[in-house]
Amino acid sequence: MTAAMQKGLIVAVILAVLTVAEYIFATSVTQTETQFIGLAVTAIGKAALICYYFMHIYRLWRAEEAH
Amino acid sequence: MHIKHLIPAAVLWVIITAVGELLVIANLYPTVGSLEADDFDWIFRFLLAIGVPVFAFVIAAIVYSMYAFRSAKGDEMGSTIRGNGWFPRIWLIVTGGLAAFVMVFPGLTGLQKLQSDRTAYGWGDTEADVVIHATGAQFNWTFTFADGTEVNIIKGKELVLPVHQKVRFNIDSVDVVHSLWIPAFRMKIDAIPGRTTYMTVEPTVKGSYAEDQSFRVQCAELCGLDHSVMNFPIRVVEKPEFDQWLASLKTGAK
Amino acid sequence: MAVAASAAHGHATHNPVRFNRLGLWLFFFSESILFGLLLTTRFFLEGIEREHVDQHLGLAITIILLLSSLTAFTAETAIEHNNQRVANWFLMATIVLGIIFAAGVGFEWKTAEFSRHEAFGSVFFTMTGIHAAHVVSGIGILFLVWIQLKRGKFNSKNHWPVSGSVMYWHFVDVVWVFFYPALYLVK
Amino acid sequence: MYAAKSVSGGIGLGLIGFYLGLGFIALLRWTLGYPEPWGGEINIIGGYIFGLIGWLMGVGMWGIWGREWFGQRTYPRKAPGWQRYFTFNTDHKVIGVQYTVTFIIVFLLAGALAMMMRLELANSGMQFLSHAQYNGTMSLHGTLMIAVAVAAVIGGIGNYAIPLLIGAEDMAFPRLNALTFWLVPPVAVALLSTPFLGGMETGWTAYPPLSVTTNSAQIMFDLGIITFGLTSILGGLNFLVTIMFMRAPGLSWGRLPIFVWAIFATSWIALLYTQGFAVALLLIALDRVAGMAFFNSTAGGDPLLYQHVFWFYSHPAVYIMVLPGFGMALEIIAHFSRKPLFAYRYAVGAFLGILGLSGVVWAHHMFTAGIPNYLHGPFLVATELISVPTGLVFLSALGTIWMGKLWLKTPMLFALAVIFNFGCGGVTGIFLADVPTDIHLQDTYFVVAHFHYTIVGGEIFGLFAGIYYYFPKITGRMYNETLGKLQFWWMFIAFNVTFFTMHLPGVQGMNRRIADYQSGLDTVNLIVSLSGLFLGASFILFVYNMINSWIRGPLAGDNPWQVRTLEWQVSSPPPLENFPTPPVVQGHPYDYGVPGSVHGVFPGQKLGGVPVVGGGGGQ
Repeated sequence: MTAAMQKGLIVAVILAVLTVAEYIFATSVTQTETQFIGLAVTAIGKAALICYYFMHIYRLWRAEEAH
Repeated sequence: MHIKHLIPAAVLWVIITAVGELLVIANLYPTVGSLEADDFDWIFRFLLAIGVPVFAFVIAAIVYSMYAFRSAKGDEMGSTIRGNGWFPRIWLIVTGGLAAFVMVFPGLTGLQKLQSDRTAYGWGDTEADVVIHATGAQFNWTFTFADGTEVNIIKGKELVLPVHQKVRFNIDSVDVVHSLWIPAFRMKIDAIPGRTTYMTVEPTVKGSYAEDQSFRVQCAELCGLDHSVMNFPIRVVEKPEFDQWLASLKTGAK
Repeated sequence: MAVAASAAHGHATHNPVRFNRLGLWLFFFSESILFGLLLTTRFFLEGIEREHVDQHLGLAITIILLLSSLTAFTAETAIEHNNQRVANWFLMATIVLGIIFAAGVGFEWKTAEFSRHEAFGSVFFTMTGIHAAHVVSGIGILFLVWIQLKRGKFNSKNHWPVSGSVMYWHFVDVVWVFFYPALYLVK
Repeated sequence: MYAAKSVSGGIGLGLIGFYLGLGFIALLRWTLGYPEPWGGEINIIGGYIFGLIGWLMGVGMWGIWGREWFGQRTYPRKAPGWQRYFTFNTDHKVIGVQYTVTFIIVFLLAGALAMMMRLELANSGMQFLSHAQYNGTMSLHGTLMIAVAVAAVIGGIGNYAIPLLIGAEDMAFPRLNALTFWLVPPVAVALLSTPFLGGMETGWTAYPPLSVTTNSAQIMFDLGIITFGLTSILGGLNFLVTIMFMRAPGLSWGRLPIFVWAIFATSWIALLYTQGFAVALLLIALDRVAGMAFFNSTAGGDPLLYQHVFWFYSHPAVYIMVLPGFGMALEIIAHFSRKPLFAYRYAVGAFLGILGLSGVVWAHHMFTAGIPNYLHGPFLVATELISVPTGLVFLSALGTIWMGKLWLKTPMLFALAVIFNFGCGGVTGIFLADVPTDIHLQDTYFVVAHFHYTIVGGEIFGLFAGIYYYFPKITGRMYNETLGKLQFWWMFIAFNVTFFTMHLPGVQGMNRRIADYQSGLDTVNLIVSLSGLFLGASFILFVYNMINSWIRGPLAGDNPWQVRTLEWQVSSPPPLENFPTPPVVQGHPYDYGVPGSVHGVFPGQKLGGVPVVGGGGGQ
């Protein structure tokens, strides 16, 4: 298992924790606006994590590939 | 060097503008049948008066350049001005100012006048003297008055409205999207299944479809096969005559 | 000018992987408008209301899709390090998890308590359906890549098909990150 | 015969796929226990999708591309001569010509439909079409013309010229490029099949609930347009990667020819917004086929949802149509004025400004549609704002011809006409952007006149400018200048008489999309009809001139217009990978008359020991 794989595992764990937190948050909070905003912010955060660590969006503006 | 060309080009611009402004004077409009129609014609003329010089500027610049700067051979070079100096900024300020002006003056101010309720769907006052419920269907209109009297293609055959009275149409549709448009009143709004739109008009002249075709309710949103003939005649009369007509329709029904 | 054979001159700066990567991202931008409009449709018609859905099933398939993103990532990292054996296993795991996710959506469809003939049902079936179509196409692409991976076509120098299809898979996951709360959690 | 093999293969596999799809869905429905597994639009959808795949594979995509996905070797078909235009060819120049010719044919066809409409509308009462036939004709005219306007300049002239203009050997994804073209014929088949399914009733806007309840022509329209959207998105993607990554060394963003900037902005719009049309039509298809309730107000849907999603694409689509026209016009005006493009940075800013604003103005198409009143103000403001970047295009064009040396060849005349026509279209746009006037004018012939001025006047004139401009480069031969100028003046005058007059019935109460109107509008409609027919006739001259000159025209030479940009520094027609030696850019493309300036040089190429310097333009 390489360092890169470890990093991926950590990110995935964070994502899983966020997902479960999202679920608990949504089922426990009753005020709809708060709930909506909270869910939207979590979703954007999760998407950003995936885009950066899993999809390597930074490679777009890096000229040559780092292996 | 510019001056030599600027003066004749400007003269050309003025001439084309003068000819074009004749459009502002010309009466291009159908009968002015309501207060709203008066406003429309006025704003239309105002925008025409502003728009004509703008278009005339484009015409004058192109026509003059085609004449004065033409070159039969292809090997002569033009002047090397790049236009990165003050002129584009002036242009930006002028066009921006013009846009802002048109935006505010006939635009937002006119809108203010048309909309009394910010959250509803429609034009004009919410209060009115006569309230008519208009229902669009493929391919005819049904108008229901407050007392339940119905007017449609079989019954009544024409819609009679009182002059100088505020008439509010509450509009919906039973099948597809239609649009209720009365050219003489210059007002239109769509009839949509599932929500009620409205428009309030105040007729100012008497008239009827038989004499003037702009007195008609016309469907203005493509609604299928017979869309083009989905219209309904209107007659605008004095208030007593209107009351009489409404009453006669009622007795006729019984 | 003579028509010289020009294959030789080539443009040294042209890096096909770079082209492909930008192209794929642009495709994702375009697709996000598609999914964004579906989300907009959902909120336009239903506000922040929803009908009853199976919460446990929703959470379960969400976790499964997330897990498949991890396996896909691991497969890509492995092939970048020339480890074809690990890449092979993890790509296969991704495909299996993807199939489980698709089956979960199918089960959800079968047990749904609302019909497609009303607004929430329309929105729900359309959004999950379009997303599932992307999942299924992703499975197909991963499968084609997996076959070639098994044949040893890819290594640390040449692995764009793996990276590209894995990126697509992650994108499908990103879409679900937004669809899941919009369909299951919002109330 | 490569061409015959390609075309017959495509048609054959397409037909097989069609029936396979039809049967597959029927089988599926039968096993699931549906009554009447054969009937129904779902079968058509299945057949269309399978047929589409079959067509693409048969036409050559399998050998050139598909085999690769299964890890097998590909076999490119290298057809010689004219036959390459009928095969899955990856050369951008071939694809550009394929696009241009295809869309000229579609344009003429849709124009013939317009002639039918004008004949019907020459007088009140019904002439020779029924109401249903008129609606079908009108809808098909609109749809085909929208397709022409969206794809002709960007797909035709853009494909041909962009790689040449930026000094690249081809597009970034040549096979994808070929795919975008070969998706077009199925679109044409789908749209042209609609008259046989009862004819479209809804116009190209396809507003529900009518489009949900109408006949099955609608489903072919949906499928065709979704496919067409796909070509638009993939084409835009390809242009973006090409322009970002394949510019010749030295060709910085500040030196990019203005047409490339226009295509760059257009490509972003096509890439991002086209999904809106796809979503809108997908929802309609689902309402039709699966009985969903998106637009069914009795089950919680809302017809206005469609209009929002639809115009979210279709307003930006207007800029997909006119921006390439603007770019073509500015490009030609600069070259034929022999003068640097006036306020280059502002023109670029104009394109990017329009790109930025295009997504926030859509609801001005819905001012009378019953949207909540608080939406009118913001959309009015945003719409009026668009006139500022558009004004910068005029600044650039008018500033360039001022004090230039105007070489009034046919392309230049067409380019100037773009500016002229759009001047009129822009001014009438203000009447439609201001809500108080729009209430009356919405859905009348005023709108029809306005959008014909902007789209035909702004883009189709730009298309003709581009075709005349690149004709010598594409064919190596010169068109007949006299006939070209004759066609220009014929088309220009007939166009303006037709559509300027058309504003009048709109103001006076003639709504659009009608087969019949009030008898009071007879005279003005007769004028419009006569001059419209006159306009239609001008294209016969164009077709004659093009075909005749392609066969018999005099040789044009490499740079007949004495232009500085890169594409004119190679032979006419250019060799397979465009530049025998890669160009290096050293200066601005429009620096006419600036002493010592060069645009592109070809360092690798030696003629008698001296590096050949391109772009001496006019010397």
